[in-house]
Amino acid sequence: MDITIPILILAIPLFMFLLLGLTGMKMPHWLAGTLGTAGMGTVLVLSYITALTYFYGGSPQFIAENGERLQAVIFNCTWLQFTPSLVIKLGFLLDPISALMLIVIPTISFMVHLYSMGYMRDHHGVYEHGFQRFYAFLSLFSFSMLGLVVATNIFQMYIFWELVGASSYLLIGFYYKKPSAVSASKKAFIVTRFADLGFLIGILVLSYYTGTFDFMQLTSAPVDGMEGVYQVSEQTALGVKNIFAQSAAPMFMGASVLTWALVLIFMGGMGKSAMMPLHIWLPDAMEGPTPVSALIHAATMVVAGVYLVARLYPLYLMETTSLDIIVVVGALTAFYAAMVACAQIDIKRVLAFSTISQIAFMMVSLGVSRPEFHEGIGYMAGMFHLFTHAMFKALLFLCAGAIIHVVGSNDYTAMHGLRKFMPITNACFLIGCLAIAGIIPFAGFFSKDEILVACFGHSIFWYIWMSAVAGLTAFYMFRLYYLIFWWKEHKVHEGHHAPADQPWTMTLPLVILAAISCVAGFVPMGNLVTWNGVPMFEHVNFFTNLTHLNWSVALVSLAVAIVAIIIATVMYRKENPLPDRMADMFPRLWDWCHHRFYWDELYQFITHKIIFGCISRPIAWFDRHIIDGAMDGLATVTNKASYAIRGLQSGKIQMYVWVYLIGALLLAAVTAVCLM
Amino acid sequence: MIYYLIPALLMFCCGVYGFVTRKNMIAMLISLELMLNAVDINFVVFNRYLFPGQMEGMFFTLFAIAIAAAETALAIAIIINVFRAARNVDVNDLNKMKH
Amino acid sequence: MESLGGIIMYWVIALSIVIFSVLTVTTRKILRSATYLLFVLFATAALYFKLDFEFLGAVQMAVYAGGIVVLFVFSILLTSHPGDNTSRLVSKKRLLGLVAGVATLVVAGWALVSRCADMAAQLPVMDNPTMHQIGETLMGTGKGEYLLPFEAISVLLLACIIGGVTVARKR
Amino acid sequence: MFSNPLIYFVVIPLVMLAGLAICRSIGQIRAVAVTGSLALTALSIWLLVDYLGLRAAGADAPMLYCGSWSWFEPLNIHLAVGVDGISIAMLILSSIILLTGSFASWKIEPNTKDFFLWLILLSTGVFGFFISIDLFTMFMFYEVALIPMYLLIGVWGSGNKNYSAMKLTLMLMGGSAFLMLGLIGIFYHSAPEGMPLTWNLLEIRANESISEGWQYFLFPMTFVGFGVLGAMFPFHTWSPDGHASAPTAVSMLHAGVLMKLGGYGCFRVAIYLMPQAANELAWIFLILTGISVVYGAFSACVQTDLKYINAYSSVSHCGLVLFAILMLNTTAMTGAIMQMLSHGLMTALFFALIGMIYGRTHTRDIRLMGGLMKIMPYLAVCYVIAGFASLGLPGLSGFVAEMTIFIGSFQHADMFHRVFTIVACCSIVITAVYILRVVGKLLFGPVQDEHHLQLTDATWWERVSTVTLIVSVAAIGCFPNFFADLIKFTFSPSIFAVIGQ
Repeated sequence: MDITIPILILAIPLFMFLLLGLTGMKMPHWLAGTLGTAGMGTVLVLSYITALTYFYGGSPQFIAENGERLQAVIFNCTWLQFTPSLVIKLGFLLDPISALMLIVIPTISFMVHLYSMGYMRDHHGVYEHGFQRFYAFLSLFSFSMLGLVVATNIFQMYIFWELVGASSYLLIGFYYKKPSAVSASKKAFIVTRFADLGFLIGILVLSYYTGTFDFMQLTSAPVDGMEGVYQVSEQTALGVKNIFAQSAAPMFMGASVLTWALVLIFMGGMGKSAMMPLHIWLPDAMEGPTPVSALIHAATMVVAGVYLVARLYPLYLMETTSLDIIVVVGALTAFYAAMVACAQIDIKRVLAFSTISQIAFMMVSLGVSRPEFHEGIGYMAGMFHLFTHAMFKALLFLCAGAIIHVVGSNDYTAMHGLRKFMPITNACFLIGCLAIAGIIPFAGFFSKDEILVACFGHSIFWYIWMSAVAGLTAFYMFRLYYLIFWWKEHKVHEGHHAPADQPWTMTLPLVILAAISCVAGFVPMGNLVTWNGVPMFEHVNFFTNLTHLNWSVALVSLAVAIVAIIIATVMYRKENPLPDRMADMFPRLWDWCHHRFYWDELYQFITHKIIFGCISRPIAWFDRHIIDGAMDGLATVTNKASYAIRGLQSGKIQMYVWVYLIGALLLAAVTAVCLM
Repeated sequence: MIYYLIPALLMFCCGVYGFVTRKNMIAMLISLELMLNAVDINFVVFNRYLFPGQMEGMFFTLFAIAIAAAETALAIAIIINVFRAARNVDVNDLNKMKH
Repeated sequence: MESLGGIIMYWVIALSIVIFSVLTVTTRKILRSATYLLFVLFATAALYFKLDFEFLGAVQMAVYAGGIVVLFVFSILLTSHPGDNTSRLVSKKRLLGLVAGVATLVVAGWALVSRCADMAAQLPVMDNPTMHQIGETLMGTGKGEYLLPFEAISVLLLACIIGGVTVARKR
Repeated sequence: MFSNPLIYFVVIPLVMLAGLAICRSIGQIRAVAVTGSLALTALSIWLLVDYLGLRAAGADAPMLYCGSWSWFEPLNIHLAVGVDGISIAMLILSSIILLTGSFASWKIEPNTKDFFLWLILLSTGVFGFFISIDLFTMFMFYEVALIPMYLLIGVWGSGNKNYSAMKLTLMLMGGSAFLMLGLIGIFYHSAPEGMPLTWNLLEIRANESISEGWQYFLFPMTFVGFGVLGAMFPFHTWSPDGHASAPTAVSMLHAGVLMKLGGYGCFRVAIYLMPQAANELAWIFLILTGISVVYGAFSACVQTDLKYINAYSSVSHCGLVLFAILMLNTTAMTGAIMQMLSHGLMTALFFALIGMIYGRTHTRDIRLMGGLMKIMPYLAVCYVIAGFASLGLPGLSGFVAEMTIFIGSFQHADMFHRVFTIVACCSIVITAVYILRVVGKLLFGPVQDEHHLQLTDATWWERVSTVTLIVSVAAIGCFPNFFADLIKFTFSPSIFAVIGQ
């Protein structure tokens, strides 16, 4: 494949970032916005071309004769050479999952660019302060995220991993005058940084034992006779396996080093993807502008952890212990986040917890995936859910943004009954809710169903667990929907505009995303994205997904979802005392959910009391008083000694005489005694 | 002979005591003279008893007296000068040069 | 054995030396101190006379008693106000002085007493050196003659005079 | 003698000194300082290009541009010069920082002329140190670089300046005492029996005549001696006080260049000449430097004075330099040198910015400031960039240096070293904590002090200074392989032959 387009995909956002970042402040606002959006539009087109070429181009570089999809490196240039074998390269890797991400990221990003043109100005059309900066950061983020997904080696991924973290930091703290935004951005960066420490150590361990960073060398064997083309095959990571076998299965503290490495790398993924217990930054990240939440904290960056696990999936398969850990973490997080989402007031927080829960679904899906069962359907399902979730969650966030923009508050208490004022938003939000709840034929139904099938194949316990979470999902989403759009009539305050649908720049993305959410489920993902590149279905048509459904599982989950929706309808459609009564019935549970199980307080305690109070302050004190004190003490002792000696040189002649005399006499006496 | 040396020794001891204890510079000088005088006596006594007929001890004393006179004159000149500068002849207060 | 007169004279001289020395350093009036010093010097001069060094005694009286003590008195009058007592001694300082004095006394006295037997008890016979002899010796250049020290002393005295004038001159 | 280009690194500062001595107005002083440092920068860049050309043409001596002129025959002391890639990197770093430092002290008062005189004298020492390969001359230049610091801090400093100046000078002098012992010891074992003794690094290295027993004594001496200047725990306490009191340009030069003298010296003298002892004793110093890395970072977390924060952060980052040097493998050492470059530039940037902020707000207490992003956006953005460089954002220099160090250190065959590498890795999180804490409190949030609203943004000379540094930081961060190759090529194979790698 020609390398021009891939290079442009990365270069355009980077160039836009530099252009807008350096000269943006001199530009008129509209120009900056238009430039950014146009740049992203170009990237969108180029990415679609690339992805479609990959999936449907039929080039032997991308698809083997037996229909197996191959990994292909488009370009790979050395950036920094550590040792002859450990090299950071910057490259462009095309394989099913990166091609999938090449569709997801530019789509959402472009929608958000477009949407922000409307969102980032007030009711009078005046642009917000720092509008150009906003677009510059969006471009930086897009660049970093694209660089992340096309990484050819784990270190390139780490580089862009850090860059998305930084751009996320900048965007969460966009309203830098607001202390809550500043602390939220700080929290996000530090928590993910902590996770990245695990990632980094994992990379160090992995690279020490395997001697390479390269994904393809790590996860697959090269195809004979074809330079730069690798095949994901049954003997995955044979080479790697040999390395670990050769080094006499190095163990560390009771587990193999590979397990350690993989778990540590997963820790990086936990940070970015907000898995428990590193999830605390994501709800706070909602302090950023809503389009940013949609792009970064719902659709793209937060699934980087999932993407990372998927990328190294063949390695994880070698150590199923690590996959089990992923399942446990994912399942707990999913349930926890769903519980908390039921008790939040801030609509963005509800969506944030819903995001955590849904990403946990993907994680669980990857964790339960085994080649023995349905050719590793979990992997496919996870990536499928990533795709559909990106679409409908971005939709929900953008809808929420539109509502917040109108109402000027994040609390649903200020909303209620908006359905008549904002019909388009209402419809789009409803589609989003149906999609996430898993109602046929919306996108979420298919992907979630596949995940449940994968869980079913792995263990019945996790199947029931995840089904319950799915039910909770449907419940809290419809609770949110009813509380925003129904519950009671909306009161328009004196002197305020009546809420209404927003300009086309904001509604168009909503409509497009809603449309995608309706049909995305019919994408024959099993044919496109599988863990080893071998398509799952023989014949591909629009209804492939329908015909391949496991209807017994599907019907159960559908039933659960519908029951949950009915309960939500009963409780929240009209204003009634039922919710309060429910809360009073389980006060403890409500309290814990409402306060997110006090995780933030726990972290507050750990960071402030333990890290600052018990480590940093004592160290600083130790430094000032013990170490420095010792140095000063040395100086003081020298000084004191000097003064003590100086006393002898007092300049007092009488003292001199006295000392001299006594000395002489002593000498005389001693001599005399000796002579006797 | 010892009868002459003992008073000289006592005189010398008084000089030492005075020199160490007095604060007035002139008093110190006086103590110094006492000590010198004690030494002079020793010279003379030794000369007289051990080397009668020779005059080394006597001349030594003579020169010592001359030098003592010179020294005293100079010291007093300095003391007076110091007094003019400091209005004081207390040895303990004269530490300006030190700091 | 000496004559009774000589013994009496000796005791008078010795006692006055000791008593006046002690008084010199213990009195708190500086002027009295100078006066007691004068008496000590006179006693010393008497001692010299008794030991048959008459010229030395005369010089002692002339230079010390006549010159130096007068200088002391002048300078005392110049630098202290009449009636000024020196402040009481700090006991620590007095202790130091006493220690030094007594130590000197003990060590040197012990040395004297322990060598007592070696010392000549009898005053040997000696002619009083005549003025002529003294003059010869002082101006001679042979062995045991003192022209060079004499000249050196002269220069020293000259330097001293000039120095004294320069230092003490009002500026 | 004057045909050797290296000599001009000492000659130009001396000419500048002479020029400054006859200057009459502040304009002339600035002109001399800027022209001179520009000339030095140009010279170092020319040297880099020429050096790469020579290497490409096949010159494979350990040092190029060698020259040696005797100046004290009885003790065989020479003015011996020669450079390799590491020295060139350090020369470029020094000249850039001198240049930006001159711009940063555009308005220094009082006694502008004296200030620049001392500053240039200091840099004479620095440049001389980096080009020397004669131990004695090296030590002499080292001392020349240390002494002016006392006056520069004591006279033009702020705060508790007498104490700080005294402390800094005394502690560094204490270090030099160790160093001198070590150097003299090396001299007396510099040649086998019967051969003339020499101070020349390359000859000593070639002779390999320091017995193992002596190495065990001399290695700690030289390492600690240079380590004091490299802010090694527990000899780092001069750094916070010294930096806090020093004027801007001096902080820049000190943290940016002088602390690098320590790392460079440790590498060039202690490890290069005594590899066996380095290999055997590394673990002791590894523990100390490992402590420096984490300890400095934790200390920085609770400081409230901007300069203290950066000083402790320097302790942490310079600790990483020594840490990596002790790993004794090519990758880690490359990382160490890159970290020196990176930390030099980034700390200079930090101190320049702190100086500029302090010059406006007259306080360095982060609790008394806030929302500067609104008041002086240019400086605030630069501060954020510097912060990102410090916490290791890819694309800026800190990242490549740290990663090279971590990867290199983790390649060590010994489990102890790898575990310590992980401990050192933890610093990246703590660094993020204190950097973001400062950025959050200082730049973001509401404006704390009403009076700050009247303050102005950067002037042109401040912009020149900061832009130069930022471009350098970004250049290393974006094209690290160039620098890595420059440094890597220069490692003498013999050192690894001894270690057995």
